[in-house]
Amino acid sequence: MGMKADFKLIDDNGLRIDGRLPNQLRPLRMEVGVVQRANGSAFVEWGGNKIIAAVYGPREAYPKHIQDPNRAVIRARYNMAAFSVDERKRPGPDRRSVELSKVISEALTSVVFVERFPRTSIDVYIEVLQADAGTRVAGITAASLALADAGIPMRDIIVGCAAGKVDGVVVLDLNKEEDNYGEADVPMAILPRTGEIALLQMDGNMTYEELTNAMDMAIDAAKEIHELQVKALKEKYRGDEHDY
Amino acid sequence: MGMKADFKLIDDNGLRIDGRLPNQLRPLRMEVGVVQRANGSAFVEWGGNKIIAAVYGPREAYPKHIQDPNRAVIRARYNMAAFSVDERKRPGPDRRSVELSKVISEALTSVVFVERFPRTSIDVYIEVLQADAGTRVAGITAASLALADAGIPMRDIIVGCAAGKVDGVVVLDLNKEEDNYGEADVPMAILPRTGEIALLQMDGNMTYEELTNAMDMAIDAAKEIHELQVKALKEKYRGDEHDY
Amino acid sequence: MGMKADFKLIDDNGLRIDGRLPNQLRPLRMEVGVVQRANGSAFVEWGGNKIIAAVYGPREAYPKHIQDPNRAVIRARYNMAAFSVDERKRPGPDRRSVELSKVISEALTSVVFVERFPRTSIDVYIEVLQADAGTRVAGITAASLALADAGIPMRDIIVGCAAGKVDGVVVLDLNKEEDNYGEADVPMAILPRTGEIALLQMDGNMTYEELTNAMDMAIDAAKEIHELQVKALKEKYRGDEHDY
Amino acid sequence: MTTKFSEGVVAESKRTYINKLAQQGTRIDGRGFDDVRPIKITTGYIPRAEGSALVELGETKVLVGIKIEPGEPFPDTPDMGIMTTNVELVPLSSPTFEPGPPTEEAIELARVVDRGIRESHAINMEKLVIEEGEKVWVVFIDMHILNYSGNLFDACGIGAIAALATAKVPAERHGVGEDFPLPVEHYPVPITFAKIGEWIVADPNLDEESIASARLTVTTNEEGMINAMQKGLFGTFTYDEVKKVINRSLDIGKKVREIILGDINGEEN
Amino acid sequence: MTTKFSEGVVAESKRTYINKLAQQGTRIDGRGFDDVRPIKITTGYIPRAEGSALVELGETKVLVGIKIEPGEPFPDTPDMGIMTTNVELVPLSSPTFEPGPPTEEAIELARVVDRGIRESHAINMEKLVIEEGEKVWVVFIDMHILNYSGNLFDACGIGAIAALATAKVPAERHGVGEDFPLPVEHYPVPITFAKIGEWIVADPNLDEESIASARLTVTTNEEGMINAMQKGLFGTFTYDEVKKVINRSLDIGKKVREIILGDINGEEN
Amino acid sequence: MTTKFSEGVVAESKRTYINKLAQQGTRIDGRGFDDVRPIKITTGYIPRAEGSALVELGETKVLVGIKIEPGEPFPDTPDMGIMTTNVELVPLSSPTFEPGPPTEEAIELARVVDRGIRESHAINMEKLVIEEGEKVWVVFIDMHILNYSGNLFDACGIGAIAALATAKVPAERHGVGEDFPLPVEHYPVPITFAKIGEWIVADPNLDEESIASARLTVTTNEEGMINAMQKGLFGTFTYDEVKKVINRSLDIGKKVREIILGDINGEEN
Repeated sequence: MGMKADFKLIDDNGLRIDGRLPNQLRPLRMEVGVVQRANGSAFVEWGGNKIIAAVYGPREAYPKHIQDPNRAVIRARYNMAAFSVDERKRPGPDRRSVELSKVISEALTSVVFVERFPRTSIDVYIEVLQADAGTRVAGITAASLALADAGIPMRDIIVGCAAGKVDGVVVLDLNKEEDNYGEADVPMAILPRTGEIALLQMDGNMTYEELTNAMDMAIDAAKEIHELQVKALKEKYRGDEHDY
Repeated sequence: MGMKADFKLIDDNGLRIDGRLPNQLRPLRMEVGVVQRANGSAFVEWGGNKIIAAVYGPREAYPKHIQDPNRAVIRARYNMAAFSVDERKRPGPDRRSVELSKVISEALTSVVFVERFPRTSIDVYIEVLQADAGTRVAGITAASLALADAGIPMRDIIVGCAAGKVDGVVVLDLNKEEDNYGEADVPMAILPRTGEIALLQMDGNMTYEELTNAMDMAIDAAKEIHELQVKALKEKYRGDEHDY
Repeated sequence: MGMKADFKLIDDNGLRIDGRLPNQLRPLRMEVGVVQRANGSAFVEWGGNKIIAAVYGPREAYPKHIQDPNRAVIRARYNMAAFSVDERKRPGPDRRSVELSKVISEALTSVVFVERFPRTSIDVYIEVLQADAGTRVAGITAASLALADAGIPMRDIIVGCAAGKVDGVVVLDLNKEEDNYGEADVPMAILPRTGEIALLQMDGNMTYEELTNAMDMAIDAAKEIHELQVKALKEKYRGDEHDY
Repeated sequence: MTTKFSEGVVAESKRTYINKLAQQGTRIDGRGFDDVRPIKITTGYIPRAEGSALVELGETKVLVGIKIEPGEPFPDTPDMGIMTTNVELVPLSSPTFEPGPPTEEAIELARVVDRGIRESHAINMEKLVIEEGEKVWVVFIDMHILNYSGNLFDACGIGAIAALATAKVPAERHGVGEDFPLPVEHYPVPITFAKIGEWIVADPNLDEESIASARLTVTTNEEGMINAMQKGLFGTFTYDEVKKVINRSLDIGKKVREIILGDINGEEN
Repeated sequence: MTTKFSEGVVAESKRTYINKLAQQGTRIDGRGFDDVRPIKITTGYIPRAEGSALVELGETKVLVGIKIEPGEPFPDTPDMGIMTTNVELVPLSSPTFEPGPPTEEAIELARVVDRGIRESHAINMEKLVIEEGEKVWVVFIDMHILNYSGNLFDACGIGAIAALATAKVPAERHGVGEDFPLPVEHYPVPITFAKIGEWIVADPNLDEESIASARLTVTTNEEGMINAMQKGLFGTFTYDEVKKVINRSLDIGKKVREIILGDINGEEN
Repeated sequence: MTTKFSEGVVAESKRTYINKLAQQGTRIDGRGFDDVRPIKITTGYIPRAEGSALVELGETKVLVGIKIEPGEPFPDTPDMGIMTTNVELVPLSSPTFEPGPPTEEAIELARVVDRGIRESHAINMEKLVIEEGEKVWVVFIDMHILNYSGNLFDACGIGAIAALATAKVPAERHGVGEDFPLPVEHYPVPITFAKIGEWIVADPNLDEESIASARLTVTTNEEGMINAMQKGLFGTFTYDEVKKVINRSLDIGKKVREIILGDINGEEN
């Protein structure tokens, strides 16, 4: 947030640099079952983001000291490919990915019936192959699809979505330029059935009004995204060809 | 040791740059019971040093392979806060702190009745919040107070004290400038009851005479320091307010 | 491979810069039993290479999760001393030594009757004290001697040997300059009794003809090297003095 | 990845007790839902550092030290100073902290404090340039936990802004002009809430943290702007709860900011 | 040091079955001994990278991305660019891969691919100098495994050369002239063989790898030169077997190279 | 933190036996209390290094190599060379050493050797400046343990000074003048003592180390100055014992120094 742009992010017609309306999502495509070796997997292409998620488990948690006798431990690992960003990223976890892995793990735990699988781990791997802002919400959207694909019992399929503020305007689903030069970003993860909020972060500078407008926008969009999730799951089980 | 000073460390009256006599300690203040979560703790302010020590244990030693079936393992960890020195110190252990942790662990082990607590660890954490030369001896002085506060049975309360040589003069308890520009430093830890020596290091350039003079000085001062330890312990158990 | 030399590696008489013929080995000396604490050990001086290998085991494999219930695990560790090369090498494994440790471990496993020692490890430590090209094949030659010295049952004593190409000529046993400025290197490890190939790597640029010529050369030389191995083992068991 | 702030199994009876108190509108230490524990701030505690603050929030104790050193700017911001934030969950401060590299808890904590300060533009980074593109001031915020008794987010955030607000840039020592106060222009304050059963309380203590289902930190500044939020733990919030928490954080943050500014100014006089 | 490509105990019956098929000259997926699995190459899959190729080799899937950035040359080669090769065996791609620093398997894999490219002089490194001794182009080859179903050596090697061959040097973005295609002059292709009982098959799948006693990778280029070899696993080869494998790799490599070049050119049209 | 030099449980009978011998004024290998084991020094063992010494102290064997390379001086000592000291307790040399980063034992050992050399000003660091503030010689002392059979402190210390005293600064190779001998001006020698029951013996062997209660190393130079001391292990010394040990170390150090200087000069002739 907060670098200064020497160009306008919202034009005179109220349109964004990629031509979208403030409350419009970027193009979004999902596919389920893309990693054969995994118990479940999904691919999400969202704007310029290309993200793949895979689930292994429930399996015996290892190392043993992480086992919880009362529930499964969900370990999400958010990872960016070295070539996913403009300047090559050194492989391995950095502080940002450690934090994102933590909040995503917590959010996913809120919907899985973890108490049914004591002493196990459910490992959720999220690989960002190309990054274009909003990778964490795209990642959690893919991860929950992968959990569904793996047949993990859940009380809802989580949807990730972000909103924010650019050039003083509250907008949905920031792209890379908006993320770099905008004024605020509010990534969320929502349980579409109940509207509960499982992940919520924010950074920037917003009034209470702006912030709640942004959250309203993201919550609305979550329904739309959820429909695409359901469609992707149905497609797999209709046995369609995949072209990923 | 051994950088060259362009100023005198001992003036014409035989006084040191902070006005002390050669065999005079810096101001020294101790307080016990400053870390609520610990089993025992102590704070020592010694010249510009601010050091806090806390003890956890005896508790089951972890990881298991460090357990000794015949005795408790004492693990002291000497650590400097990033802001404790002039140039910011990167967090985490460096070679110096690893060595100091080792010799402090060994010295503390010499007084604790470790054979009474097989398979346990007694963890002693020493945090240097502000450093001003002599941190290891101040640290061990705080650590043994913390052990006493934790009720760990010991055959004596160890006292740390250093002496050395600056501008050719044997002096007690070097301060930071004396440590940087002086000619020798002899950190010691002493069992005040028996006079046994539990920690002894030295670096610099000293004759046998100078060295034994320095050790004499430190051993003498240990009695004085020990009295302050006893006073601090008594104060806590009188229920005094603390102002740390 | 492949840096450009501004000097000739093969002179007009077909001789190499150290005066050798294309199919001639560098001077080679071996000694067994040089590390008293080990179960078996050997020293190999080969050209400018000085390499020592020691074997510990079979012993209970640790950590436990590496244990194989059906066989011993052979763990070779190839390590270069910091001072073994022109520019000081940082201590600790680098990517090259990790790879070499792997291929050497695999090669040694092919001759040891590992199934006789389930749940154990046989640890083979190879220390390169001075490096002069061909360290991996000298190392494996020393390692198999050390295994023999340790009395580990094996179906053969492996021999390491390399050949390659310099200035367009296929040559045996490259030295450091030939390795730096030559066109190809083919390190091999051979079972002298059966001619089986247990280690084989190659890098450079060679025709099929050149490559097989090089391999022929190395296989021939392996017999000569093997005789030195046998001699070194016999010398130890005759109780000769060693002068390493 | 497995160290937890929450300290294992709290006797079920304690959970029941805390819930029962909550039904009656009160808490295990007698506070109301929006009451923060007593705050004591000692700035200048580490004279050797460029700025420092020892913060006590109830029994939670955090020492924040600021070091300021010259360094190279980032290539994409040649006209700005640099700020870096680090938390040490030293094992001295809790039986559950272990020695070693920063855990995910420590990293999250540092990053949330960092975002509050960075996004509120608390420090005017443009005033920290020594030579554009070549040399700028690097501000290190190091937070050392001395006793962990719940709610490190707020204790660290309070300590960080108090230490920054009283820090001096050591220009003289580095031969680049006269010392000057670090240009702090905003005062972000994080307030953390814990969801316990149906109730949401501010500034949870250790017992409350150990049974909380969800956590929400909201950082607001003196202009009433929201600068950072972070939700944690395995539970969820309703949207309505979130909105109420944001509003409460604005109110409580204001009170806490007054305490901080009072203590800072007290120090300066 | 202990993660293994081979996936533990394959039922003895599978081993027997694969051996029986081999006696009949065929394989568990119906291929002949020298048949490689279907290859599908999608270049340009990651537009943000300077070059990229998604390779499917049967069910094995590898994404190779090329980043090209300015950097300092090595002191002993001031007139050459730099190339660096890295494999991420991300745990997403197999139940046997674990998070963490590169395993010995990942390091071996990266180094074998690297040797093929480096020793064949696939990239003309002398054309990657920006300012001699000061600034050269650094080519990062990063291989991200997306599904591990046997024979990563060949999938990675194919992906690397396909990604390189379609990469552009981003000179404009860095203000040092116009973009130009990465100067790729040779097309090394690794072919990997597995020894199963008495038989040696090309491009082993996961089941075959799990029971193989020895492995041999041979990298050859379009001129019929051999550029790299790597033997692996606990078994041995006879010299005769090695010679035959090298010959077979020349033949198979030629066919695979045609597929690669076809796909690359297809992309370009 | 747990690797130990002492090798676990020595049969109680061995302890009894060593103590009984001590009462009679002798030791398990027949030495008197102040006798060091036979010392053999081979300097120049690694011609590729700038200096080297293979030291045998009884069965303990240490190879010390010196590398000397140009580097940047520390900002606070622009007019001095740099020295760095490192010990590798490679697992080759003992069943109790494990691969991995330096243990606390290795670090203590390196630092004690370092202090002896540094504090005696053995190397004239002011003669190691190439260009003040810009470029100085960095002296790397690397100690590689080849067989661990007790008392590494003395073996390493002896090897370090022998290797340094025969080292050459490779100025020519780096194009900064002619090679010259490393300016070594003092000869610090560490002597280590072990307390066994009531007795204190010099140069403990492996058996003695395994039952020692305390250890004291004293490094003295050719002028009779004391330059470094290090007490180790879980026992204590009386002040009287310490004073006697220092005196004994001056005597024994003198004899050992004569052996070192004899071997070095022997080498040079």
